[in-house]
Amino acid sequence: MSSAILDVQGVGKSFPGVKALSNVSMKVFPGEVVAFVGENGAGKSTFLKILCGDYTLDEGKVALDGTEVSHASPLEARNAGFRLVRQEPEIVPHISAAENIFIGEYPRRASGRVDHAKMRQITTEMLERYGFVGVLDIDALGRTLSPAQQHIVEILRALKDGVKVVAFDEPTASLTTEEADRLFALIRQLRKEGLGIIYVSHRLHEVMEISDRVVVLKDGVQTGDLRIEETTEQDIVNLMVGRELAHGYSRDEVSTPEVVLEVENLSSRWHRDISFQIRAGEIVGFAGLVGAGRTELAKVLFGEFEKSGGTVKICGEVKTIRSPADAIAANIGFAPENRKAEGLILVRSVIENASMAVYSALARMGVLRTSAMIEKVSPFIQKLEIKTPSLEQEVGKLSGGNQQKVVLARWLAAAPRLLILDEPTRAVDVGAKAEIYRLIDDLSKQGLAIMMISSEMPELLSMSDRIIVMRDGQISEPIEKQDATEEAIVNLALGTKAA
Amino acid sequence: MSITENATLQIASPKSSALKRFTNFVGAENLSLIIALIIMVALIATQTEFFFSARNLMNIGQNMAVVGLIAVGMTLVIVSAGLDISVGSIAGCASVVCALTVTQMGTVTGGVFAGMGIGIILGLINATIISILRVNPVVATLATFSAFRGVAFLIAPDGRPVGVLDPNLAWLGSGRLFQTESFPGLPVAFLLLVLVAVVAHFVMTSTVFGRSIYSMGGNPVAARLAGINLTRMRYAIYAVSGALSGLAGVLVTARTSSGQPASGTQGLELEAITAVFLGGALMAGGKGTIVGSMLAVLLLATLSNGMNLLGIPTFYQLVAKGLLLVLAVAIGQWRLARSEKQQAKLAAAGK
Amino acid sequence: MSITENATLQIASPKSSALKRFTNFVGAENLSLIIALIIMVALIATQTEFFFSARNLMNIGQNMAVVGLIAVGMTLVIVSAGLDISVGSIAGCASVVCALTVTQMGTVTGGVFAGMGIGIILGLINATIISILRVNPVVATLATFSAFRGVAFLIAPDGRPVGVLDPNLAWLGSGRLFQTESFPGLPVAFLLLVLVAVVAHFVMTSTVFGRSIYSMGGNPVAARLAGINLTRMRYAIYAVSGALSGLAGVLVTARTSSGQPASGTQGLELEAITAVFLGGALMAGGKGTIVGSMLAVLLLATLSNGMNLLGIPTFYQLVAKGLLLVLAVAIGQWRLARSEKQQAKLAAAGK
Amino acid sequence: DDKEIVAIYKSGTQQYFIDQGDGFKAAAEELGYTAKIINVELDANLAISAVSDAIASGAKGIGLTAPDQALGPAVARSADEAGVLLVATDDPIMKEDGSPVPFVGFDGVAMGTKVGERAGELLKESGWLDGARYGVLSVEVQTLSVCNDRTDAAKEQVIAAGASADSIVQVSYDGTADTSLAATGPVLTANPGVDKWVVFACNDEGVLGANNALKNAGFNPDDVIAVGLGAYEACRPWKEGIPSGFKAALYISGKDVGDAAARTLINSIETGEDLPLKTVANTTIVGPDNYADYMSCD
Ligand SMILES: Nc1ncnc2c1ncn2[C@@H]1O[C@H](COP(=O)(O)OP(=O)(O)OP(=O)(O)O)[C@@H](O)[C@H]1O
Ligand SMILES: Nc1ncnc2c1ncn2[C@@H]1O[C@H](COP(=O)(O)OP(=O)(O)OP(=O)(O)O)[C@@H](O)[C@H]1O
Ligand SMILES: O[C@@H]1[C@@H](O)[C@@H](O)CO[C@H]1O
Ligand SMILES: [Mg+2]
Ligand SMILES: [Mg+2]
Repeated sequence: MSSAILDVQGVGKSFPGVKALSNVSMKVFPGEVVAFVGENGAGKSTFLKILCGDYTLDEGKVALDGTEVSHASPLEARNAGFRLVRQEPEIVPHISAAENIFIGEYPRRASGRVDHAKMRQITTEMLERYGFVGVLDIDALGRTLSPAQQHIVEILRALKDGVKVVAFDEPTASLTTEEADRLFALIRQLRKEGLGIIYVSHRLHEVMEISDRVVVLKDGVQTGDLRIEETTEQDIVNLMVGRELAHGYSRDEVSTPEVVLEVENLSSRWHRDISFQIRAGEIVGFAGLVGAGRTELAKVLFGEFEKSGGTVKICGEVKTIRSPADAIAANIGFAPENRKAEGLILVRSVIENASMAVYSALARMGVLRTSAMIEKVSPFIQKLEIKTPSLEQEVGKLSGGNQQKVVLARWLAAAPRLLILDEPTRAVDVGAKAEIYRLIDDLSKQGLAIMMISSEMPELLSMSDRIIVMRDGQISEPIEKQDATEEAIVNLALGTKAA
Repeated sequence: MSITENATLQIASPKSSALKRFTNFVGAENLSLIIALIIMVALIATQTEFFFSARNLMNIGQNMAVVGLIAVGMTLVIVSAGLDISVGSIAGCASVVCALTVTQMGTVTGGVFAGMGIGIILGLINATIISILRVNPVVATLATFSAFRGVAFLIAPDGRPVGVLDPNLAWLGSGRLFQTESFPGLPVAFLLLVLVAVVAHFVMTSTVFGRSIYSMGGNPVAARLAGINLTRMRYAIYAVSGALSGLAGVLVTARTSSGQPASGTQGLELEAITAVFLGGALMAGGKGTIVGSMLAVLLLATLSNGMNLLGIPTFYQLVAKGLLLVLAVAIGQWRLARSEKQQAKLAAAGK
Repeated sequence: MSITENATLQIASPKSSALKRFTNFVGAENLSLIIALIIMVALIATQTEFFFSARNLMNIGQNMAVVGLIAVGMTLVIVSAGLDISVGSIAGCASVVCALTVTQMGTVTGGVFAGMGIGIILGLINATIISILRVNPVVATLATFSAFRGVAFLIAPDGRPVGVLDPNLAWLGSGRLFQTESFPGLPVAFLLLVLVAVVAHFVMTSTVFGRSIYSMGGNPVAARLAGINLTRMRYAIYAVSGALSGLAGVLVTARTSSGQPASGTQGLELEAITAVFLGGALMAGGKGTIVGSMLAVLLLATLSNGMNLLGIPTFYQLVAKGLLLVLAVAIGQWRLARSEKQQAKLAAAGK
Repeated sequence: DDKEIVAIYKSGTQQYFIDQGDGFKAAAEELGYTAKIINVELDANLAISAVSDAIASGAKGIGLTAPDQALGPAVARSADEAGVLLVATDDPIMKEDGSPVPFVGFDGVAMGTKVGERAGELLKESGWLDGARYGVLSVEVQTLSVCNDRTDAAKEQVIAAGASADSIVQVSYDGTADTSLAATGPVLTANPGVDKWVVFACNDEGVLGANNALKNAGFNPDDVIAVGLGAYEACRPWKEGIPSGFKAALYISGKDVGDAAARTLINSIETGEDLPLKTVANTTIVGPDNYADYMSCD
């Protein structure tokens, strides 16, 4: 076997109040996919950010292709051949997708001018080469890109010339199954091209499917480095969490006859003639491909987007909902999928972010006591095991998964009649996922109606009482739990006839 | 292990030391302002024995009232990720309106309310331009900065300052309370500022309205999706800024015994904006405190007082002010970097 | 709208009509400025026959040069998500330095370079305070706004304006080129602005430096991770802003035949900032064009010229300026909302 | 139309210049001309623009109070080139060759001299010179050369009247009452030995602010000899009969200066005669007893 393309020795890193990594060592060989797993806040992103020169390491050393790199700056790391596809894509809003891919390294003409034509040409070639044809309009402005499209931009940015090792930080979190499959094909292609690949994910079945080796982190400490053939998902979970976890989640049906949400002939810029109901205690799953319009439907119901026709009834009463404030007044809650842009106030504290939606409920004559806020939300923060040095910590400084949990804590604490969850477990680790399912289940038992949009098939299948599939702004007939299979859903989503 | 327990522990422990409680109240970030203030006061006091005279301290308090009131409102605006460049012009309008009300109707209370009232109206106009016409706050208030100044002159008969010699009004600007033989008393204008600042501090830290300002400033989309009505918030915030600018205008009238359409209310916007940013607010919004802004106002007022005490010529005053601003923020940055490094080291050592 | 789109659009459809190409060049968002300009010109021209006289048009060109130069630099700064409040004070220093160089060494070229040189040095000081001391751009340049003004007075002997009667220097400020019997010629100062603006437009749209400014302003993290050295960028950007403010100061000296420490360079910061935001830039950075800023400068210069021609009293001028600002931006927003609605309708009609 | 003249003022929002503009307009209209007023708010660069705008608008004559006397050559050149008549009002300016631009008004040095003379007289009369602990507050806009002219001249006169140079304390403000008030306070604190003050400034606003600071510091009006410059603030307590520090003020009739400037310009336009080099307008030192003879107070 050839020598390691990436060799990390004894890396350590601390933040105020947190020792994020201690003495982590790993190697990646050319043509190898190494998975990197661990609970939320275990230190995965920190490790990758050190490799790409974003953070400086406190101790240890890193060698790429046999030469030690100081990783003093992102530029050095890039030039040395290390590339990171970040958990949260960093997109420049007012320039084109193509330009977003080339920032920092524009192709130039002899005159020194930026060669826009060449940039578009290379982009188009890369889209073809990596199988993204038709998914990305290369002239669209950065700010108009969907999460999936943003991810593609990040990927292409990483794969531009000189790449030796590429790390994917939870790349499938914002992708549907179909998109994910495409990504796996890409990773296999890169493996064939002899790159070293690091793959971070909470989806252990993906890890089993795609990787050659798996490195496990727990609280910043390495707890395992195993060949994939020699391990099982359960082994990995043990190393991550330090205990056994029940596999999957099953819930009893609790729905009652009381209809909480009744949508009749709803249409909008994205939707045509949508009608469905959700009863108290019922969880209705929404499946579909990217662009099917699920998120938009949630936002129309929540008053963030305008509807052009139809009625919405909450508990039998017709509600005019023109803004999120109206929706909340009508007892609707909505945890959005894009936590950074829509969910969180990154510069504010955990406690503020978690209690934002219940401010009015907690206040007496407009006055809000911190103690009341803590009392209300800290149970959820504890149940969700949100890892933070204190309740006053800025949410932006938490790990990705913990940020997601803060958004959930907010809406779990609010306990509205109808709760809309858009990709609730995105980027959440296996242990916490089970906990989130239990909390959602509890809420439904308390009589909440839950609309759960998810691209994770197992989650949809195990949690939903009924599943509605969306395609092109329209919905399918609900599939009852007992009839729901992965195949049936995929067929409806793609518009192919069920067998 | 979930670290959450520490957090609850922290908040649960009520027996923190007085020093710690002070630091908490002031906010770690603002300590650098206090350090800068102490250094500066030490420098001034070694040069002149008069600095610490009761009269001089009262003087500082009195002189900071006008900018201070505006800086309170500006804090709300900037935390909400807005900006209000029209504050000085609003003060100008209010100064004239107050003077006209007092001279023509003979009522000082009426004058105060009229001044604040016009401030609120102009603030609501700002909010309307921003919300309804969707003009960004900088352009909107640059526009009204100009327009309201024009209006101030148009309200004043022939565009002239309106003299008011009412002693009750003058008391507001230069009166003292609790005056005794040995104690020169506390300036009314200063007490007014303290009162307003305390209320604003309470509002910002402990009310739904205040907390929502932080939310909307930090991420307007997330705030809206959490049920905050951004338009209504904006109306309220700019109305508060307008009311306080109006009150500042009333004080200008009281201090100068004339309604000043422009003189005396010019340049207030830059002064207040300086104070709020110096006090730790972020340009992007979501951060900033009343305590920080007030410390910054105090710092600036003390600097200017000290330099006048020492008879430093204007040109050097300008340079010194620039140096102080840089110094105060740089100390803060340096402390922040150092404390983060230390805390990280502690964490590395295993706390 | 970002020029990238225009650039790509141009590449995509080379056979677009002249009108379309014009729209592309100007940028859809800036059309509203042109509409506002046309409305305003129409209003003025019906009131006075002098507006369209060659002399008056030249006049407008000449009068916009000082603010225009500063607005070019400010565009770079604001697009990079910074702010430079010290521009007027830099111009003041440069004006004095230029005047002293010309009077004492007798060299006009030397004076121009000395003015720009001091501008660059002061710009680099701004960048250092922002990058090394980590002071946010608003506070940093509010500080140097004060400090540099002080320095300007300290450089000037006795703090007084320095007279310079050099005809070559005067030519820069009020000379004409291509003058004929029937044509009054093009003002040198205006041509200088056009030259600078064209170069800056090219830099912003077609060079790595310019494109990197959009990246760092739009998303500093993305830019840094892509290997853009933000510190070095900041030095370059503030140096350019300093150099152009310096050149503006030189023009002030040339126009007024005196080195002006403050009067003549005061208030330029607000005027330039107004122009850049009116030209479509975002407070958050990442957006803004030279074309937009220059249109805005033209709009403001035309307004002020027109009102002077018509003899509109100051007070009304202030109000009119405010209204124009709101109107110009509101037209843009209204057009944007309308076009978005239309697109939505199209999308709804059939994907 | 052909019959137009323009006045450009350095600080057109100040009451004094509002008056001047009114005088200028009234005289022009009386003589069948139209007049326009342009304010340049202490900005030398804008002043240059304003002059060229005025020329472009077809004006036949321009009256200018320059924000800065150094502007003289530049302004005179443009006016000459365009064949437009130019008079300097209030602050004299020179052409490139050093010859004066025709002037209407009362120049800064002369104003300061009159203020200083009157302050000196009052100081002598007060008897403070015989051993009282007095001081002189010179409230200055140090960044404006035209203001320095006034306060420098006033200081000279007060010294000539017998005040010691040590007794003079400089206070810097920006031309507004509020900054004068804020800046004077600490100066009083820093001079605790002084119990009587003579005050003058660049304008009435400056004196007003200092008076308020003195009042705040507990000084009795009898212990203050303040001489205003402009008289528009000074006259207010006089009119109300309220005791104040203002003992006298230099009244410069803005109206008269404006009126004279317009008449001089129009006369030369009509007759083609040269402008008179110097037209001195009505200025006089007034006090509580006689101000009403010269001015209305509002
Ligand atoms: N900039 C920062 N400042 C302070 N603490 C930080 C910062 N970045 C990360 N941390 C802390 O370091 C720890 C490790 O975080 P990291 O983001 O590496 O976790 P992760 O393994 O990627 O988790 P996830 O699966 O949730 O993304 C967490 O406790 C986090 O709060
Ligand atoms: N064909 C497409 N390919 C990629 N993105 C698309 C496409 N069509 C629309 N989009 C954008 O993708 C984003 C996600 O689409 P949408 O929210 O409608 O899908 P969804 O069903 O909620 O899927 P998910 O949330 O799982 O991505 C939207 O912002 C939309 O503008
Ligand atoms: O500016 C001054 C004004 O304040 C008045 O005092 C008269 O002269 C003017 O030049
Ligand atoms: Mg992570
Ligand atoms: Mg979605």
